[in-house]
Amino acid sequence: MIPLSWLLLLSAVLFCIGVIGVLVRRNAIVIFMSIELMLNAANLAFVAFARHLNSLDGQVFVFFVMTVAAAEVAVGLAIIVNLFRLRETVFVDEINLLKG
Amino acid sequence: MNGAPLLWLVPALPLAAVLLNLLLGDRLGRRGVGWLACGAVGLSFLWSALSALRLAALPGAERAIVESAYAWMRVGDLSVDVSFLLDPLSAVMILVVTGVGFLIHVYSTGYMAHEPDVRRFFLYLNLFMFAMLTLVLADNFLLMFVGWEGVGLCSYLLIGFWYARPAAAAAGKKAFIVNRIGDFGFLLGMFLLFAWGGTLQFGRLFEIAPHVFEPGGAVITLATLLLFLGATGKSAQLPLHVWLPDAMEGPTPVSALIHAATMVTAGVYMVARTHVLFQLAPVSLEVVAWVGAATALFAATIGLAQNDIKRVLAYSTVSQLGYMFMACGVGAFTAGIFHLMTHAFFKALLFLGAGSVIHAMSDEQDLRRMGGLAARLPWTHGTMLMATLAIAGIPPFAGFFSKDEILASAFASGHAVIWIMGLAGAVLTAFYMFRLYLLTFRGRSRLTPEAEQHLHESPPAMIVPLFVLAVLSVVGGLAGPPLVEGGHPFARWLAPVFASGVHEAGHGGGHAAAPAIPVATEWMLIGLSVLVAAAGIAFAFRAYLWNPETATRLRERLGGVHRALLNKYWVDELYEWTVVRPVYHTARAFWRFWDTKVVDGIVNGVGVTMEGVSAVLRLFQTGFVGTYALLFTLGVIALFLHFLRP
Amino acid sequence: MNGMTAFFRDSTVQIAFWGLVKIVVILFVMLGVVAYLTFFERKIAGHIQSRPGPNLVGPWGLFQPLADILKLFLKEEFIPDRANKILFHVAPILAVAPALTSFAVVPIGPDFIVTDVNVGLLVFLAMSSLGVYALTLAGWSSNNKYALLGGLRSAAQMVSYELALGLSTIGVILLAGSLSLVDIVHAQSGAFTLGPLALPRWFVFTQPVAFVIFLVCAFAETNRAPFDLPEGESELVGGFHTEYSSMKWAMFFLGEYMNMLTISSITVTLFLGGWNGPWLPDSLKFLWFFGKLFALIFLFMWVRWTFPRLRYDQLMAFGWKVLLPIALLNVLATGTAVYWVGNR
Amino acid sequence: MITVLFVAFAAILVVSSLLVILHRSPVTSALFLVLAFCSLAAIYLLLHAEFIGLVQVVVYAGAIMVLFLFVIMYLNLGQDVESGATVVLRRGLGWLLGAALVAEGALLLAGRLAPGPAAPPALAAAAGAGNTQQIGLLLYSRYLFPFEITSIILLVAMIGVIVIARGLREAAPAEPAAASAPAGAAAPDDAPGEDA
Repeated sequence: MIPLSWLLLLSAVLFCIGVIGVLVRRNAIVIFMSIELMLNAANLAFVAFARHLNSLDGQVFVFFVMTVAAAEVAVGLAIIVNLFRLRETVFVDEINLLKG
Repeated sequence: MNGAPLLWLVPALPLAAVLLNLLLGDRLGRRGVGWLACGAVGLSFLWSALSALRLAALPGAERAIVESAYAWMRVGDLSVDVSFLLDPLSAVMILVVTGVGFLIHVYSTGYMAHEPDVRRFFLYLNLFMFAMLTLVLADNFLLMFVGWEGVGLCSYLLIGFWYARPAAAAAGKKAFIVNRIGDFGFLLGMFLLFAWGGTLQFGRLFEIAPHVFEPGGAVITLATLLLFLGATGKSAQLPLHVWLPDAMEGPTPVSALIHAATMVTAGVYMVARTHVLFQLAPVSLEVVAWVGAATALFAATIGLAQNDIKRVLAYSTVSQLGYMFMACGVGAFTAGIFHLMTHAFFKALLFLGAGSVIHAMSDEQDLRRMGGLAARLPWTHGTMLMATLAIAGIPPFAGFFSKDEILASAFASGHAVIWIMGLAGAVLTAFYMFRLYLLTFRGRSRLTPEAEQHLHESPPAMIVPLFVLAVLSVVGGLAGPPLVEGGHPFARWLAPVFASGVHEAGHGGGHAAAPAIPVATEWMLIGLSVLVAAAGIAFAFRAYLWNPETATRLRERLGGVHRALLNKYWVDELYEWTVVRPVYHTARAFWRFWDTKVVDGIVNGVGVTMEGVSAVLRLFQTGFVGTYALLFTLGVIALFLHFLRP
Repeated sequence: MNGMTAFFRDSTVQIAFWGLVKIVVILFVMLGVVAYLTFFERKIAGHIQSRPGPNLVGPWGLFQPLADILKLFLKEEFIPDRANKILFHVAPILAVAPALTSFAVVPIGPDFIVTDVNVGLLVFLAMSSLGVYALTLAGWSSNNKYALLGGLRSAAQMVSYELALGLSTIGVILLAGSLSLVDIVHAQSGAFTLGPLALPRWFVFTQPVAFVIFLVCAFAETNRAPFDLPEGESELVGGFHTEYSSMKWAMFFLGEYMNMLTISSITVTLFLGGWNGPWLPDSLKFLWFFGKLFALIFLFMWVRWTFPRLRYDQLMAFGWKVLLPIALLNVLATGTAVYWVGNR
Repeated sequence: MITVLFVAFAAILVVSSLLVILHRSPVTSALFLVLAFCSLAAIYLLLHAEFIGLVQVVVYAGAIMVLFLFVIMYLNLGQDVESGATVVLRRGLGWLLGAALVAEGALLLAGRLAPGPAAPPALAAAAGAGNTQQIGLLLYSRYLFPFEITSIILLVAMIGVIVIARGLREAAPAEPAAASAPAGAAAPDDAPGEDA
């Protein structure tokens, strides 16, 4: 039986790695991947608690998260592809169409 | 009495016509919209008749059908339904409104035949019917007020129907604004009643009224006076009568329907509807009576000197409405409603006749350029003669009975002065009405040649309604002959409504069904009123037919008076100087200073500040996702720190 | 020392140990089988094309596979310039590993199975979905346009057909009421008997549509004719393994046959009653399994050498517009049927 | 034993996810992400969440990451050039903040974490073997509405992706490079991402 705190620590670390990825990378696709990492960190926490409390609701939530993540990835990647077609780049620091 | 009464159909039918007209008016074409409008109102009339029969089938005591269409609003302890009340009073009203309305709709198809925008005309007309029926059938003050404002709006729209004419537009605005004053009173009265009574539903309010308001108390008096202010606005009584004569700028059918037969009587109806409250406040009743009498006399005098055929009729309308209020004031609500009905018949007829004349003379309205039309317009002449006799109060025409009843009840209620004023008004009425008749149809023609050219009798679409109305104004009065033991049929029909009032009536049983005067006296009164009417007529004949120079001599002898009458006692000018100008100038001053400087200043100031702030803030709006992510993370870290606080 | 014994007493350790043993056994068996599958294929191809096929090396050319393996070992290893070295090496391994892994959950005999996970079918689906990477990466890393196109094509094709594949299995899952392959096999034991003639309770009879869909998808998943566009010689030279040679190429070859083997055995398990069959004691029931397996594999080869290749757009249209809707409808029908029967 | 496995997988997970954000080449990052997901799936298995674990492999490794790889290959992205003052600055800041977050998280876990009540044994059985069925029951009973909503989200996403992919082609027809074979290959594989 793995102690809950380990799992949560692991999930926290994973999440922070995702955050750092979002912060330091300029490639939109890699940033996207980092976001997936964060989502999975959340999933891990869900599963850990589901295990700890012996209730499956956590796993159900993970299921939902995965589904939504799939949809999100599909749309996001489609947008990135279009962006590349239009601007010839996937580097987020070369795209500031929303500059105030 | 099988099934639901479906009262809501009565106002709904014209509304449906309005919607249809809006949706596919273009497809229907000129004739189509006419048929649509007439059909809707006709059906509505049939349904009203049916409902009235159902009502009549009930035993007298419970002759009141309340039908709630749906719950309109439930706000705190205010709960208002869209519910309709059909009792003998509203039955009479819807019959008059839809009946006369139907005839006038038919008439309009002929009269507006050459009007390009006939669709809009019928749209407004049907909308008016809807609003008026809502007003009449309403079961609570709020719904009644909706109808009240609705008819006001329609009147505005229809007076200004020819909005291209400055006069028409101005008249429309005048009517609207003057009515606002009245409606203001109505609203305040309504609030007052709700504040004390806790409900706006007529039945409940009248039930609890004697308990919550002490009779003759300040509250009820104030409330009723405010309501009466609304009535004066709508029914063009002193001092708010000024809008009605100008309203004659509208198309003649509109004048007939709105400004003679139906809308202007809404005030009278409202007073009658709330008679329970008024009888709790004798002071208000007195005020009503005096205002009515004063208006009757005042308007009659003005009517003497007007030269515009429609204006004469307008002032006569004002004065007749005065009679109705007079009746209500002396507690003879039955007489008031009775006169309302008969007046609706003959005054609508008069206006339609005048319209027919104007139509025939291609939009000539000045009496001085008419004359001798009797031969050329036989139908119009005949029917208008009936109406004139009716309004003059010659038996057995309708006007005689109702007016006589009013005078009798005024006398019976012991208001001698009011009674005398009424008699005087009767003389004047007879005089100026016959003046109008003679100047129009008799004597030698004073027409302009080109008017002579295309002088023509109106089409049947206009004549038939005239005929029907003529019949009505002849026999209409027989519903309420005097000297009937236990009250005449009309009184007995209305008895369930006003019965409640009779007992609580401040002064002895003031209604005409059983005058508290001996028969001999009543015979004397009848004779007297016939006499004065005859006198007025005779003088009119003398002055305008047999030796016309009488009139001119008269004019010269009391020129000041004549000028005063001709200028309507300069009331408009008075208002112009006392009310309109000051208001206008203050408003102008406020606009110059307050609006442009303060209000706009604040608005622009806000705008400028925003510009400045955003100019700073947009520096953070780099458009780079990375920056946002950084800031976002900073925020999260701060949040965590907050949680880490020991 | 003491700790050591404790360690070996640990139940999980024991499980792991025996698991390893089984794995090794099955691994070698399968690899041997695969080696000879190549031989069979060439023989069958030869007979279909009315020629003898390999028949020189050893009796009836039985040693041909060994010769081939030897040749492949001795061939020169060639890695194209500016290829992504690591991935270039990793890809072939990825081609074989998932297929082998899937075998862990295939019940060969009544208790002849590496491990019976309660989600065995999901394991298989997961592994087959991982198979994509091998081809994609091979295509990408070898820095060659034909290879890239082949890789992309294969990936798209496999991803598309996995859907129909997974959906077609749902019918079976509904009937068996479990994801464990063992349970599924047990659910197919017995027979519908109608007087003298008896029909085994195989899901191929209760789920014919699903069976057909699964089979078609199996062809696509294994990139075999008529769905072998990723390596369509005529248009893409060798497809994703254009640049591969010697043992790496052999790995891909191995992987293809391994996949074929795996998916056939899964087909047998899902639709053909697994090791169910008459006359044999439980200890020998696995013979039934192998019999059905080879019948299927023969079908694979037969199809390959008789059918022409589809066009790419036809392939995609077929997968998305035909197989997927049919599979969905099948799921719907099965579901309603199960519900109806269950409520009676 | 389980603990040993867990530590091993956790190590793989952390290292590979670190490599995801460190490696210059997107393809490599993607592959390491796949590895990370697989080890995460293994951890799920260790936590007796078999269904979730394998769905994790099917959905993330089998569909989502394939999609990533596709896009990367289709856009033919090589090594990211990461140079220039801004990049360095952002990197420094990023690591700083990240470190701060990790520290805070650790502190929170150390200080505030009160492990909830231990498992009632009765539930332990249900949560253990064959939890696929339980999850199914939950999905179709208590979480029916979210389930439906999720399906609607998927539908919307599918339509949205198709619209995005189509709209541009009509908007800018003069793109033979984009609309050629790779595009043809990329067109249908937008979909599996959603359906997985």
